[in-house]
Amino acid sequence: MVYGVLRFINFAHSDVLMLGAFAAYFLAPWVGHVFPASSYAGALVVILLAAAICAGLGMLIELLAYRPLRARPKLTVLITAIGVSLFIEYACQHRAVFGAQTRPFPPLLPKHDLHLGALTVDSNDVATLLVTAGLLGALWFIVQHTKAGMAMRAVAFNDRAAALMGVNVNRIISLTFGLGSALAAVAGIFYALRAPGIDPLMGVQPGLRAFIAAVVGGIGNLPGAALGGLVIGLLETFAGGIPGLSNYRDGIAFAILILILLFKPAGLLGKSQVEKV
Amino acid sequence: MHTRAKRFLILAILVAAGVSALSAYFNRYYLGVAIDVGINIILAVSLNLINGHTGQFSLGHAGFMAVGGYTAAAITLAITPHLSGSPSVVLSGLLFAGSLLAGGLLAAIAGLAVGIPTLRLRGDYLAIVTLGFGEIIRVVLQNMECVGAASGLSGIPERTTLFWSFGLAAVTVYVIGSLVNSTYGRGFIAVHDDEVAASASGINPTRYKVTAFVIGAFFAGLAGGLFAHHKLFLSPTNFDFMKSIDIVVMVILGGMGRTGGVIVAAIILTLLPEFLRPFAEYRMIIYALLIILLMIARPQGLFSFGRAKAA
Amino acid sequence: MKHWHGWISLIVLAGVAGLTGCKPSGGSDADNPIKIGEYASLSGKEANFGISSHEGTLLAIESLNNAGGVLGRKFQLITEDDLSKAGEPATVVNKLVSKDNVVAVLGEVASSRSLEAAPICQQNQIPMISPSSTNPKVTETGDYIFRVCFIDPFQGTVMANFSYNTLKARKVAVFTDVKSDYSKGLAKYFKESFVKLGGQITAELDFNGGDKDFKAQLTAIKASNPDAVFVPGYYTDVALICIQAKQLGINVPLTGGDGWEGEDLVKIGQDAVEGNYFSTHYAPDVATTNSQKFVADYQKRFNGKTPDAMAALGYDSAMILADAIKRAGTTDGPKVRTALAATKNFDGVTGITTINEQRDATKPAVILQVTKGKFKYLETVNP
Amino acid sequence: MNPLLQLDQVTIRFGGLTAVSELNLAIGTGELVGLIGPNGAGKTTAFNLITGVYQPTTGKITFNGRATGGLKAHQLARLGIARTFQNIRLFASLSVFDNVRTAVQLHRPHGIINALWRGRGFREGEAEVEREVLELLEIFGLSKARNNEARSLPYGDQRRLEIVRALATRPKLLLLDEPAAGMNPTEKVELTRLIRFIQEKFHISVLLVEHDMRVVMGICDRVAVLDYGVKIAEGTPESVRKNPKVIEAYLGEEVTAPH
Repeated sequence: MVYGVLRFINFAHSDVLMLGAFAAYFLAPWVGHVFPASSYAGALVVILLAAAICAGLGMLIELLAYRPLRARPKLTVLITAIGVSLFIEYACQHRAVFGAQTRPFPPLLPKHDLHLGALTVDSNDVATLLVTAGLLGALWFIVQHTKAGMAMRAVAFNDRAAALMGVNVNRIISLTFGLGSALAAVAGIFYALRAPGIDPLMGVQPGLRAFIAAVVGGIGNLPGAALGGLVIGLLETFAGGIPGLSNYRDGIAFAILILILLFKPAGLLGKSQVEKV
Repeated sequence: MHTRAKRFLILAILVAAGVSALSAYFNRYYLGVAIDVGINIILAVSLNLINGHTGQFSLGHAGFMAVGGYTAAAITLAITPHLSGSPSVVLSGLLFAGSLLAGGLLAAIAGLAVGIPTLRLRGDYLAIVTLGFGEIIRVVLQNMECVGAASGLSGIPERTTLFWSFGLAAVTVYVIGSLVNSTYGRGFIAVHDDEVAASASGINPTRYKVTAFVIGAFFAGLAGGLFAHHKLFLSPTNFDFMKSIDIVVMVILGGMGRTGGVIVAAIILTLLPEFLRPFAEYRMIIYALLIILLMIARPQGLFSFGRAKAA
Repeated sequence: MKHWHGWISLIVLAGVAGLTGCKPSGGSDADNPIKIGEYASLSGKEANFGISSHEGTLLAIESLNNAGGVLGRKFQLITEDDLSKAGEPATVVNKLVSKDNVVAVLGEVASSRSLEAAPICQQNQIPMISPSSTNPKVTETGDYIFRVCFIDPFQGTVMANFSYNTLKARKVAVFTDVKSDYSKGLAKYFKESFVKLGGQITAELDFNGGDKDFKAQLTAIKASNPDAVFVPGYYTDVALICIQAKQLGINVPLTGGDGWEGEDLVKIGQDAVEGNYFSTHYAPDVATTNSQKFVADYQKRFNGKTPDAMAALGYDSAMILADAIKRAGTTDGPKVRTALAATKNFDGVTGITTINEQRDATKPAVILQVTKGKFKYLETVNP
Repeated sequence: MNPLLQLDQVTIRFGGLTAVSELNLAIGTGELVGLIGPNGAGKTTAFNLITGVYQPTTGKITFNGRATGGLKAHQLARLGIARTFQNIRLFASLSVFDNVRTAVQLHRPHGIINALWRGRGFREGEAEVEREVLELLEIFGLSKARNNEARSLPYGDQRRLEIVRALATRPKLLLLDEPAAGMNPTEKVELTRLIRFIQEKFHISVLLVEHDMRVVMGICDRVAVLDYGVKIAEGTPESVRKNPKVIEAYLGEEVTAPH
C-alpha cells in the first residue's frame, strides 16, 4: 500500500508491525483498568490506540528519514529504509527500551472455540479474518472514494503532476504512511495474538511475507495484495503439511513468487506496462 | 597505457604476498578483520557490476556466495584426507585455488540459471526474485545433509590468508575495472543508461545482463570460498538475505557504478562495526544511525568522484 | 585516462594501513586480572538464551571475585555480543583471543555458533567451554573444546527411559521440529532408545519452528492412539502444541527436552501444559545447598528473576573454568586444558559434573513436571 | 535491383485498432526517403515495425534480401539498420566519446577475454576504435566536447550525437525519427544540411520520419504519406505536395487539432 504510492520498499514497515504489537502490550494493562481484561471493548480500544500511535510513528519516520530524500533516487531511499529498520530493531533490543527477550503477549480477546460441524475454529482466528476483511473494505473505500484517496492515487501516478493540480504531496505521503503504519500495527497485534510471544525482531518474517504477497498480487494493487497474501498463505500451509516438503517451506513462498513472476511479470492482477519508444 | 593496469595488478598481488608473508607478526584479530575487508571488497565490487554498472537490481548476492563457499569447502574437505602427510605450500595453494575456482564456476552457473529466466523482470520485481533465489539456495543448503544441513559445515581447514583475500580483491577490481573500461564493457553502462537505445546501437542487452550476472556471481563465489576457508565453518544462516543487504548497502553507499567509492564503502562498512565494538550495546544502533545520516548527507554515495572523470 | 589503477593501489594501501596498527601480543602480568572471554547472543533472534547464560556467567565471575579470585588474581570478564548472527562468533572470538588476550573463552548456547568459534580457540590453544551447546560435533573440533552440559543422545535416551519405565508408555508418537537440528537429534536418539527398550513408535510427524497451526499433524497423532507424545521443540512452539493438542482431545502426556524450559511455556500454554514432563539440566527447586544459594544470589542480582537452565549452565561453565585454573596453578592455555580435561565430580549447581574423554560433561539430567504453573522436580536420571 | 528495405503489405493491429494497414514501401540503396503524415497517422508505428520494436501482424519486411521477422533491435543493428529516437535517448551518464564508442564496438568483436588480458591485439583494436570515434566526432564538430557527460550537452548537440552514434554502427540504412522535433527554424535548416551531408558522405540510405513537411520536402528524393495507417500518397516532393488527399489530411488536422 505505502509501496504502491511511493514506489519504494519500506523495509521499516515490518518494524512498525512490531511496534504495534509492543504498543498493545504496554497499553493493555492500562486499558485493563477501565475495561475488563480480554473483552471486545477493551481490545478495540487497545487496537485503536496502538494503531494511532503507530500512525504517528510512521509519519514521524517519514518526516525525519524519508522526506529529506524525496527527490533523490529510489535506491538511496531504500538504503535509508534499511537503516531505519536496523535502527528500530537494535534500539528496541536495547535494555532501556524493550530488551531483546521475548515477552508473552496478553490475550486481548476472549478466547473460545467455535464448533462448526466437524471443524473446530479458534475465535481469535475468526476475529482476525473479520477484521482483515473489514479493514480491506475500509481501505478500498478510502482509496477509491474519498478525496484523500484520490489524491493518493494521483501522487502514485505522478507526484509532480499531482502537485501542480493542487495536491499537497507532503501531506498525502505523510497520510499514506500513517494509514499504512496503522494497518501494520493492527496486523502486528493480530499476529501477536496468534503467536503469543513478542520480541523486537518479530516483524521480520511477516514483513518479508507481506512484501512477497504485494509483489505476487501486483505492486500497488490493493485487491492484488490481498489475493497475493491469500495465495502465499494457503500454499505455504498446504506445503507445510506434506512431510517431504515441509523442510523446504521457507523456500516455497519464493518459489511460488518466482513462478508467478515468470509467467505474469507484473503480478497476478498487475497490468504490465509496455515501455513506449 | 593499458599495460600500466596490468603492472598495477602484479604489483598489488606481490605486495599482498609480501604483507601476507609477515602475517605471523600481526595480531590475529586485526588480520581476520583485514581478510574480511578483502572479501567484502570482492563482494561489493562484483555486485557493483550487476547493480551499479548494468543497472540490474540483485538482492541475491549472498546466495551466489553460498554456492561458491559451500562448493569450495566441500572440495577441500573431500581432498584433504587423501593427501599423504602435510602437503607443500605450493600444492595446498594450488588445491585451494582449484577449489575456489570450482566454487566460482558453480556460482557462475547459478548466476546463469538466475540471470536467464529473470531478465524479463525489471526493478523491484527483479530485486524480489533475486532475493527469492538467494533464500531458496539457503533453504536447500539447510536441508542438504552432505554439507551439514542446518547445523553447518565444520572442520574446514584454514587456507585464506591476506595474500588470497587481497590478491583476489585486486584481481576482482582489475577484471571488473578492465571490463567496464573497455569498449566492450561500456556496453554494460549503455544497457544501464538506456536499454532501448543500447539495443538500437547493436548491443544485445540480454547478453550483457546475463554476462554481468555470471561474472558477478563468479566473484561472489570466489568470495564465498575465501569466506569458508577464513571462518572455517559454514552455516546456511551465514548467507541469509541480510548478508545480501549488507553488500547492497556497500554498493549504494559507495555510489552505484563507482568502483573506487564502492571499495572505500566496503572498507568502512567492514571496519565500522569493529570500531564501534567498545560501545557494546549501542554499537548497532549507532551503525544504523550512521547509515541513515550518510544517506541523507551524501545520497549520491560517499564518493562521487570516479566515473565523472572517466574518459 | 585509466583512473582506476588507483583503486588497486588503494586496496593495497588500505590493507597495509589496516595492519600497521597491530602490535604483537603481550604476555600476561601476574598483577593483572585473569581475562576470561565470553561470547553470547545478547541481541538478535536467540537473545533469550544468550542473556540468561550471560547473567549466570556474570554472577559466577562476580562471586569468584568477591571470594578473592584464584591464584591471588581476580577475574575480568570480557563479553562480546555476536548478535545471534552467523559469521560474528568467529570475528568476536578472534578479537577476544588475539586482541584481549583472554586465557579462556566461554560460550555459546547455540551449537552452530559454538562450532564457528571452536576452531579459532583450538588453533590458538585457548580452552573454550560451551555452557549449553548440546550438539555432539562441538567438542569433536579438538582437544581444547569442552562443554559442561550433556549432549543430545543422552537426553534422548533419558526421555526414552523415562517414558518406558516411569510413564509405562509402550506406544509413543514423535513430533519433530524439522527446522531445528537440536530437535531432529533428540528425536533420533529417543526413537532408537525407545525401540531398543521394546517400545513402539506409532507416528512420526514434522512441524516447522514458528508455525502457528499444528492441528493437521496433531489429528494424525491422535489417530495413532499413543500412550505419550514426544515433542522435542522449543517452548513457544510447544506451548501452542499443548493448547491445540488439548483442544483436539489428546489426553496423554506430552514430553520433551530442555528446549521446553522457559517461563513462557506456562504463560502461554497455561493449563494446557499442566502435567507434562521434560528433561533438563537443572531444577531450581532441587534441594542441594549449591543450587539453593545460586537461586538466591541470582534472584538478588537480577531483580528477582528465577534462573533457568541456561543461567545455571553459564554459571557452572565459569565455575568449572575457575576450578581448572586453580588446579593448573597457571593461566597457561595447554595446562588449563589439561586441568579441565581432568575435571572430576565437580559439584556444580547443575549436579555432579565429570568431563569425559570426549570433553563432554557426564552428569545427571533432571526430569521436571509442570505442576500448578511451576516446574516441579520429579526425578534425577544419572548417566 | 532489389531495394535495400522493402515493406510488403505490412499490417499491425493493437487489439481492434489497425495502426498500420497494408503498407508497401521500398527504399533503394543511397535513397533518401521521407515518411510523413499528421499526428497519429502511424508514422512511429511504421518506424517501430522496421526497427523490430513491434512485429507485424501480417505482411513481411525484408532488409538487404533478408526477412527481418522475429529479429530483435540489436540483431537488426548488426544487419545494418541504425536509428535515432524521437525523444533523444543517449547514454546519459557516459561521456560523448563513450556514447559513440559503445556503438563502434559492434564491428570490433573483442570479447571479455581480450578485455581482461589486454594483449597487443586488444590494445591495437582499442586504439583503432579510439581513432574511429575521434574521426566521427571531428566530422560532426563534437570532438571538443568528447569528455563531457552526454546529458550535459545542449539539445542540438545531443541530437547530433545521437546521429553520430547511429552512424558509428556503420549502417546501410539510417532511420531518423522526427529529428526536427523541438527545433527552431535555424536549427531545422542546419539539420537538413546535416542529413544531406550524411547521405553523401557515408553513401547510405536514409528514411526520415517527420511531422514537419518543410524539412522533408527540402531534402527527400521521394516522400510517402500516411494517414490513419494507410499510405495515401507516394512520389516526388512536388507531386505529393500537390496531392489533394495530402492537403486534406494535413488541413483536417489543423482544423480539428485543438492546439
